[in-house]
Amino acid sequence: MGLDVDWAVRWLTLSAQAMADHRTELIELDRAIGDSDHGENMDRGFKAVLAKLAEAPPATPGAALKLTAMALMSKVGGAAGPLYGTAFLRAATSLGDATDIDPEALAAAIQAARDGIVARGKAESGDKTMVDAWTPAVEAAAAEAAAGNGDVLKVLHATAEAAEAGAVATDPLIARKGRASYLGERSAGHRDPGAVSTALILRAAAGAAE
Amino acid sequence: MGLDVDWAVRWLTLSAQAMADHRTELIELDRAIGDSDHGENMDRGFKAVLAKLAEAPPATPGAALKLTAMALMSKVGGAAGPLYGTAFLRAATSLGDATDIDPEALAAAIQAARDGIVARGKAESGDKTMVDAWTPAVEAAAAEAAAGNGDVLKVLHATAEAAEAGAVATDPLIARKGRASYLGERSAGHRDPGAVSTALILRAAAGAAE
Amino acid sequence: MKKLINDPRAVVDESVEGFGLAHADIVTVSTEPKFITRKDAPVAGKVGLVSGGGSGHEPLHGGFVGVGMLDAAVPGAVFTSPTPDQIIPATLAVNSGAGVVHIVKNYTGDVLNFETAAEMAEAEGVQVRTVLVNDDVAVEDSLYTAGRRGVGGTVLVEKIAGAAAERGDDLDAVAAIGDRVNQNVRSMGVALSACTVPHAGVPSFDLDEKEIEIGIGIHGEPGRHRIPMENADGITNRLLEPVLGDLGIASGDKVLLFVNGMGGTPQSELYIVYRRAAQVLADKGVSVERSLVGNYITSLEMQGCSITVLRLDDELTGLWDAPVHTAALRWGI
Amino acid sequence: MKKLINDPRAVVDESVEGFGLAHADIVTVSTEPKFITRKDAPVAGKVGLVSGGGSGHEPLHGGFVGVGMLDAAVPGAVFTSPTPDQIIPATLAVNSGAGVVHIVKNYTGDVLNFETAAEMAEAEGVQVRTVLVNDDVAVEDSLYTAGRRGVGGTVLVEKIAGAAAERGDDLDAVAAIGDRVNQNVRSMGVALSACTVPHAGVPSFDLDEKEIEIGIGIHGEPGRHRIPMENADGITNRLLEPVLGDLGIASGDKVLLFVNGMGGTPQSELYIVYRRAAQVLADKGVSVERSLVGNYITSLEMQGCSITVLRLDDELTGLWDAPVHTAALRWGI
Ligand SMILES: Nc1ncnc2c1ncn2[C@@H]1O[C@H](COP(=O)(O)OP(=O)(O)O)[C@@H](O)[C@H]1O
Ligand SMILES: Nc1ncnc2c1ncn2[C@@H]1O[C@H](COP(=O)(O)OP(=O)(O)O)[C@@H](O)[C@H]1O
Ligand SMILES: [Mg+2]
Ligand SMILES: [Mg+2]
Ligand SMILES: [Mg+2]
Ligand SMILES: [Mg+2]
Repeated sequence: MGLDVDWAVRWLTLSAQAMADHRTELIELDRAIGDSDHGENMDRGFKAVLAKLAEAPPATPGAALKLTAMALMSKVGGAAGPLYGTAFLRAATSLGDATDIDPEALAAAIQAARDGIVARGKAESGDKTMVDAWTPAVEAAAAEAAAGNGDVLKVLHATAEAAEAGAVATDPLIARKGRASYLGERSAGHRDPGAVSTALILRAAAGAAE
Repeated sequence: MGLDVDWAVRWLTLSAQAMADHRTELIELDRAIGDSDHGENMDRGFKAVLAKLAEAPPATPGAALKLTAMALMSKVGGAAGPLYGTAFLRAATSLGDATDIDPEALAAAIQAARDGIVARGKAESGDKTMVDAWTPAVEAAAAEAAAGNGDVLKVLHATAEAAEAGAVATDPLIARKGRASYLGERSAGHRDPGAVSTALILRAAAGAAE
Repeated sequence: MKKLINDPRAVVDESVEGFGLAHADIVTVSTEPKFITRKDAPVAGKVGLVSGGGSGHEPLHGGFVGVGMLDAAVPGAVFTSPTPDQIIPATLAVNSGAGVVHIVKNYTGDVLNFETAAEMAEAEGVQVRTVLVNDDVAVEDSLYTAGRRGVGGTVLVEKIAGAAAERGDDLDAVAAIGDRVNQNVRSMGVALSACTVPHAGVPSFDLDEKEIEIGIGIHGEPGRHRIPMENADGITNRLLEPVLGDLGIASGDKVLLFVNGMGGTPQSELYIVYRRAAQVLADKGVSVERSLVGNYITSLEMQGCSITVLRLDDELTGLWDAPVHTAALRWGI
Repeated sequence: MKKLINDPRAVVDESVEGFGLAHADIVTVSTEPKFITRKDAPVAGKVGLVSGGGSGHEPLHGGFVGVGMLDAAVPGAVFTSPTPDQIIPATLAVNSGAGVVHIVKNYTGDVLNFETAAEMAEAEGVQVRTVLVNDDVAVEDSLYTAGRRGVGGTVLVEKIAGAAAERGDDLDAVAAIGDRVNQNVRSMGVALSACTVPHAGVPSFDLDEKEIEIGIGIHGEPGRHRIPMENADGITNRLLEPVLGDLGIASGDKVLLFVNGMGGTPQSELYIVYRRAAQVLADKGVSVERSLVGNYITSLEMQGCSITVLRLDDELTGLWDAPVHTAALRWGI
């Protein structure tokens, strides 16, 4: 069994919940190497997603992600707004009109999301950004999908775990993109807030499928 | 033996010393019910007095007090500047050209000083101002002088003690003049800084005669 | 105490020197004794306007020296009124023969020092009139106080009397306009934090995280009472009500609304206060004809604000609108 | 956290509303989506100027909307760049057909959001040029950073490009003037204390009584390094030297010297910094032709300052002097 629009709505709802629950933690992470707003921005953005979902329930997972892209783009602001906006838009395009997502389509959508972020933000792996959570997630999803057992839940779990590990792995890095790069070496020893929000969102995707 | 110009110069020097030593205490008192500057103002003013004394040593006690009046008037500012300026000017006028001051002349000069302060500042006894130190000092000086034993040191000691007691007695009062009056009932429970500086100056007068 | 200063005792000297360098097109600075005059002073035939007071309230008064406002400003030590030996030469320097108006905030020190200076300037042949500003409704004006303090209204008195002098009013007329502004203006302030006088080195009062001081002046002195922290709308109501009550503002009145920052409050917060004050006035049917929002009369880095309301008539409005060219207030030129 | 606010999440809405009420003679405020336009926008035949960024830097940018400067300002949440759905309608609203220049401070968020907006506005038929401001010498401009930040220089770019647009320069010419200012301006800042973002509720960094942050930006972020507290002259030297070095300022150069307060520093201290900076420049044979001192680009209530130096030529000086009528900068009108 694949992932349908109900999963997508559950995913976005759980993501919104995660942003609200981790708002302070994300602000605190951003305070250390940025400007103390990432938690507020993401919370505001996903609250707007919920409002849009309630206003006009989407018919397909792709439609749900497109609506999410638009809401994030218009409500988050900062660096994260356009980056997540592009990510969800590219994922939505990748899914097209499908009503039921299999492991391959899922892995392709995750890759499209990551590629969108890189296209917009020009960050490479190791620059201490959300890309450092997305890239291992893309790889894990691809590997799980290639294993060919057809289990989307397994793909989602592998993705979430990889993103979480990727976020943790940003700790020692010196930032080379985004606001943390202004700090130079002082950015080492702190976790990147965008990588953490990415892990939270991908964990919510797995939670929604359980 | 009366008081001569050397006594006057010693008095002003000791007063300057007292203002420097008690600068922080006077600032702290003024912080509680005023604007934290009384110690700084008096210290600055008496430093200017010392400079003037060094520049052109006065010939009589009256000349020393007149020079003091001018220096305080032009360097202290605030309420205390004109009030102490007037006090020393009136005392100087009262002493005239005398080179040697007896108890009666001393008591008269102290009274002239107090009357000058009242004429300028319009404060009455009990208004929680420097007048509450000066008035008991005037009375003590008059009483000691009237006793007729001719001892200026006794007059000075009585004066200083009365001023000190007067300063302490301002503690429970509610201010009705000066900056502390803006505080209304909140001014009670604090000692008036100007009454304390008055007591210090009058104590220095006694010290200079010992 | 962390401040951008060198020696705590050189703060006024160095700051005024920097001010003179930055605004050499508008002002001239005399250093010994210290006062600031309009570059083209004395202006022939014009009544001179002199104000002054303790430093630490910048841009008041030096920032208001220039065409259409003050002819001279006399800065004292921080929070300490200046001395006659500064005020007298400043008065003489701006006297063109038409006389000089002293604008004095009602504090014992300012009153006594300006009084002495006025006497001595008169003795030197200058006609002097004094406008006493006492607009602070936080202080009861009674026999049992030194009377109301001069606070935010001072800025408006200086601007409007300055415009009257600039258009050529004579000495009594300029003083009368100043008095009229004073009679029609009231203010009240709040502190969220204290300030630190450089020579004192410690905050001027202690306030905890949940308290504010209502009815403060501009010298870092504590206010009339201390209350638990409230939101901006609540605080605005508290400040505005006694101001309007005391002025007797009624529906149909026209006013100038001035929200002043105490030095350490962001402009964005001042506009939140302005918003509420404007709402209250609109609800009462009062027309806000002119506005001023910003740090104009401050207490060093204190956090907080004051609200000032001036009842306008056509003449006062016209004088407010008249051109002014000073470091801190400029329009029409 | 004690602030003159109601709801931390309503700070920008209420503050912009108050700003609109106080300056209704100069600006119009759109609330949904939020942006501020010059009252008479679009001005026929004139190139439109739009800037924007996170809030918390007031008076930037809203305070610079008006004749001779910006046509529109787009405020984001506190320290968060605005979104395309605000920037696009602001761009359309000020386009008279002559095209629109976006003045963008170089932060990833601002760049990405303005980039998207520019693309979409172009799709709606508006010609858009972007002037990127990146004057902060505290940040190395290298492959390993997001590049230099836009800080104090932004104010000067907005004023001078605004004057070019007002005199009738075409789209490319206005953008070229903006770029020229950016190429000739450098800044560096210091924080004596952190600021508190309302929605965060805690100071943006922790600094003890004896430390200062050198090389801060304007978002309450920590600086490049932390050093023990120094006096004003020492700090001024530290900020000015890299600014002058990077600009290659030499004897005989003419400059504009801008000492900017971060929001919580008294004006008197800014003038102490100005004094020292002016001395250093005089010693180097550099002529300070124009000055600006005050809170123009701030970080809420942060204590500290930045120093900005712009190399002037006759054209830039003339454009600086051209009339401007905004809430925060006004002369000649
Ligand atoms: N160029 C970039 N590419 C990818 N991600 C980036 C880039 N710049 C910033 N980010 C991400 O954005 C996060 C910060 O988002 P946020 O705090 O909301 O925006 P801002 O930095 O504008 O305040 C960072 O933690 C980082 O993960
Ligand atoms: N009207 C007055 N009459 C007599 N003494 C006064 C009067 N007003 C103030 N004072 C005295 O002046 C003192 C304050 O002096 P100071 O702090 O130097 O001046 P300021 O109040 O202007 O800051 C008070 O403590 C009080 O003793
Ligand atoms: Mg951030
Ligand atoms: Mg005092
Ligand atoms: Mg004082
Ligand atoms: Mg941000």
